[in-house]
Amino acid sequence: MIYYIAFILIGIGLYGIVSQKNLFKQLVSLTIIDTAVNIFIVSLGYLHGAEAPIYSSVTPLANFVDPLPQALVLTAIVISVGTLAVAAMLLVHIHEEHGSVDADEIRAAKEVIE
Amino acid sequence: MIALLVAVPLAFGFATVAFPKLSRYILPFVALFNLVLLLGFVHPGQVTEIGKWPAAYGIVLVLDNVNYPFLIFVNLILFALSISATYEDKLGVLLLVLTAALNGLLLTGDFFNSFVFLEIIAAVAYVLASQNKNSYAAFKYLIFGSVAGILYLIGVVSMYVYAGTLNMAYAGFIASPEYVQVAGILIVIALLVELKILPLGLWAPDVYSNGSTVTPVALGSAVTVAIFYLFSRIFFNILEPVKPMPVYVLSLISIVFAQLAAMKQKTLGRTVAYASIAGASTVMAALSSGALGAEKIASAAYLYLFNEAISMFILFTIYGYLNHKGFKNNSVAGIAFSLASISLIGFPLTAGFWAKINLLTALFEAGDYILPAILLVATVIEVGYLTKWNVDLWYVDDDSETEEMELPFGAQVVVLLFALALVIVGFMPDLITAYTDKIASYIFDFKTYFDTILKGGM
Amino acid sequence: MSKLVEFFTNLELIDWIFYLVGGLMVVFSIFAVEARRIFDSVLALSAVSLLSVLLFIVLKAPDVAITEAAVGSGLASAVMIFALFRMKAGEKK
Amino acid sequence: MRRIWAILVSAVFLYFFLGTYFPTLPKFGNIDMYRRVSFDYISKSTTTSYQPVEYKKSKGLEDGSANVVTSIVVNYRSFDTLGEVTVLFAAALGVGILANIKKRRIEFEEHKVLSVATGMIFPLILLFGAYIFIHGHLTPGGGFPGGTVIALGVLLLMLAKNEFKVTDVAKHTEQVAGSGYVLVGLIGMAVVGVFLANFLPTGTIGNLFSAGVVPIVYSLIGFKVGAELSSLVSDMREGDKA
Repeated sequence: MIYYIAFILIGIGLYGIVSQKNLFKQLVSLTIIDTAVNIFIVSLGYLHGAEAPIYSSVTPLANFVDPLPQALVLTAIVISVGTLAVAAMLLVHIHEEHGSVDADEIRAAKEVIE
Repeated sequence: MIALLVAVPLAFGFATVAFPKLSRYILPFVALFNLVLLLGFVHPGQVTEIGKWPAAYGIVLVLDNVNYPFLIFVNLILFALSISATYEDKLGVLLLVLTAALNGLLLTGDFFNSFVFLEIIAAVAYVLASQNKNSYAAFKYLIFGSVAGILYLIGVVSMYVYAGTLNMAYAGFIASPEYVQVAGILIVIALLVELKILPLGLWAPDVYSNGSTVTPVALGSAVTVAIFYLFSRIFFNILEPVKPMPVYVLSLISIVFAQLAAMKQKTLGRTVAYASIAGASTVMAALSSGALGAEKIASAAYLYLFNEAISMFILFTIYGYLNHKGFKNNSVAGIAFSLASISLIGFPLTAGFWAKINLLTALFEAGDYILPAILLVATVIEVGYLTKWNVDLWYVDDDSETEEMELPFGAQVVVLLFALALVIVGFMPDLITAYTDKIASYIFDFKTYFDTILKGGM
Repeated sequence: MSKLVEFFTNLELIDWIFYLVGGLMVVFSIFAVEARRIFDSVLALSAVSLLSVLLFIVLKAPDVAITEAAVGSGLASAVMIFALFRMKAGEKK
Repeated sequence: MRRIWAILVSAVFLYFFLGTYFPTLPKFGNIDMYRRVSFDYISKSTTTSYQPVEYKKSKGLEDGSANVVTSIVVNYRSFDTLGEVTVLFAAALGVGILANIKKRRIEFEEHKVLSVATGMIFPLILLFGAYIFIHGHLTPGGGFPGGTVIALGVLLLMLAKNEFKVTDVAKHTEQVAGSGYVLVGLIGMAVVGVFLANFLPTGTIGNLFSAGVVPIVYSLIGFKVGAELSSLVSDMREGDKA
């Protein structure tokens, strides 16, 4: 069930990356894919009737969902935000160099120069 | 002990962030330290279980006969790069991080850990690619690279779902082969993007031709070699030796297109960039040809990779410094350039000759005639454009009296030494083939790898 | 028809949450991709990220939820909006 | 034309995923924990034989953090986290390198209410961030969200007070915390013999002072991430500051 949501979101993101001419939109689509993949990975560790993997006064004994995918997703989220920051700064640079963040306009500007 | 290969560059990288000027001087010493550590203090067959957790649970770093030569080669390239290239101060810190990440990628025996190191390399590569007002190309690379990274991540996590562990050796042992094929598709697509096989590597020409002396060398030589290692490790050693026919066909198409495109380019940078794509595609095609006698083919492919990496190092460095200036005032650079092109073509008495001859004979013995045919056609095209560029650059009319461009002393020494190395290997191919044969014999040997990990160690 | 009724009556609470939140996420992400103004699409992206926090909580992953809330939905949006501001600052001059 | 390509690409992708990839996955919510290494992460028995763990009772385990995710992130797979910190480090550095373009900084209009309120709230936000990463081994959270909360507090300060600038202190914090992490690993190498090994007693599960090096490492990560992201946001705003 939740797999379908994740796959549909990934599909939308891919569609956005290919179809949009605006580079900023491509970045937004990329971030959607990142989120979707994170949901997908966490759902791979879900177990019906299990608790969040933390020993506490409420759950003193282990009956936990799989904690490893969650640890992996933690890493993946931070990596994706690092990439996002670099991408955002690159976009500012592109805007500075070409005066636009639209793929077609950039190409046209380049052809004029050449 | 082998964890130091990652820890030391990383520690210096973190420590120099507030004083980026220092990093420029530290980088050669760190690379040298790695080389000394590799040659003198560690030996193949060592395993480090990080944090003292046993192999299936924690992360293990493995040093065996396969990655030992790769490590030496990559660190050598980084050492040469630290001497030959000129760059901004802050890039020095990034190059330290890149050193750590490449060593980590080569050493790691864990799927997710390899993803993390791939992402570090990618993050560094995006910044390197944006040098010299090249942000649009860098952004394209970022989109391609991130999607590839996501596919790799899904593949890696599916390996965990199939096998219950992320350790490469255990996962390859436990997971059922039909499932592994599916995860393999995802991983191979991701690696093909990084290896710039053409339809997926459309980002590469723009990035490589930015005219910096760091970007194309670091990405085209060091990173490509490391990722070829990862490909061989995953698909030959750990998973069942899969015979990916689509990859083979894709690589063949990529060779032809890249060579044709290289012929048509108007600037030297783009020509060399396409030539580099063609080289990577040739190695990929050879590795994935999947015919009988795979060991011999693999050995020849690694020799080809060695020749390719060294030649591209020379060509890109000279292009970065001289742009389209002729060699009249830079005879050292000219000689190195010509030697590198000759070796790339595969002229007798250079390393490239042995690479091509070994590859052709191995393929003929295995009964594969498609790749040899395409390789010969590609060589003819290659001869055409490389001769043209050599003639152009030696006999260029130096009318434009702009500023004098010269290679710095360090870069001259490095390119000359590398060019000499190509010739020496041309006379004595055994120097390199001894290593590549060893790699090829161990890369198809899952049992030895598994035993190394089972034995454990500090 | 009866099958449809059966399907909906057999749904548990967790399924309801998935359908509801998942549907909203799909709608918002389509909006993020197709919106005219970039600012809108950044806002929609932030909404997608926040809804994913809800899913993470339902999936019993509080660590991921808190990280996604702080990093994915807070900082990422801030970074994107700053980049937008920088571009606009360039256009005026 | 682009749209047709886009639909084609996503259709191929969805076809592959739903047709080929989907059948290889276990049914949602019905995974087999006993076949996964996580089982031993939870019972903290990767090197010892199985024994059930009980909150506030079990002592001297191989890993003492009550939050199992934290125990994986900072102890069992600490090397990944070192890499993760490095990605963020490279990204922040990259933004710093790319920020050298001539464009005026983003100016914000100061508002009395916001500025006074921020003055009151900012210390609380810092405290909250610190709480999140110090209690990372007991409650949800840890170094990354904690550091991000601190960075968001700095962002709020930026919005409220136009002259506010992130000084070099951030860079030095980043430097010290980053090398501190590697240093903790190297101390482990000196004491136990393996990089990033735990060299402190693990204590009783559930106590604040437990889990060996985990709280130390997570605090270092918290400081590093906080400093890094603050300087990242500041670099994005300031532009050319040489």
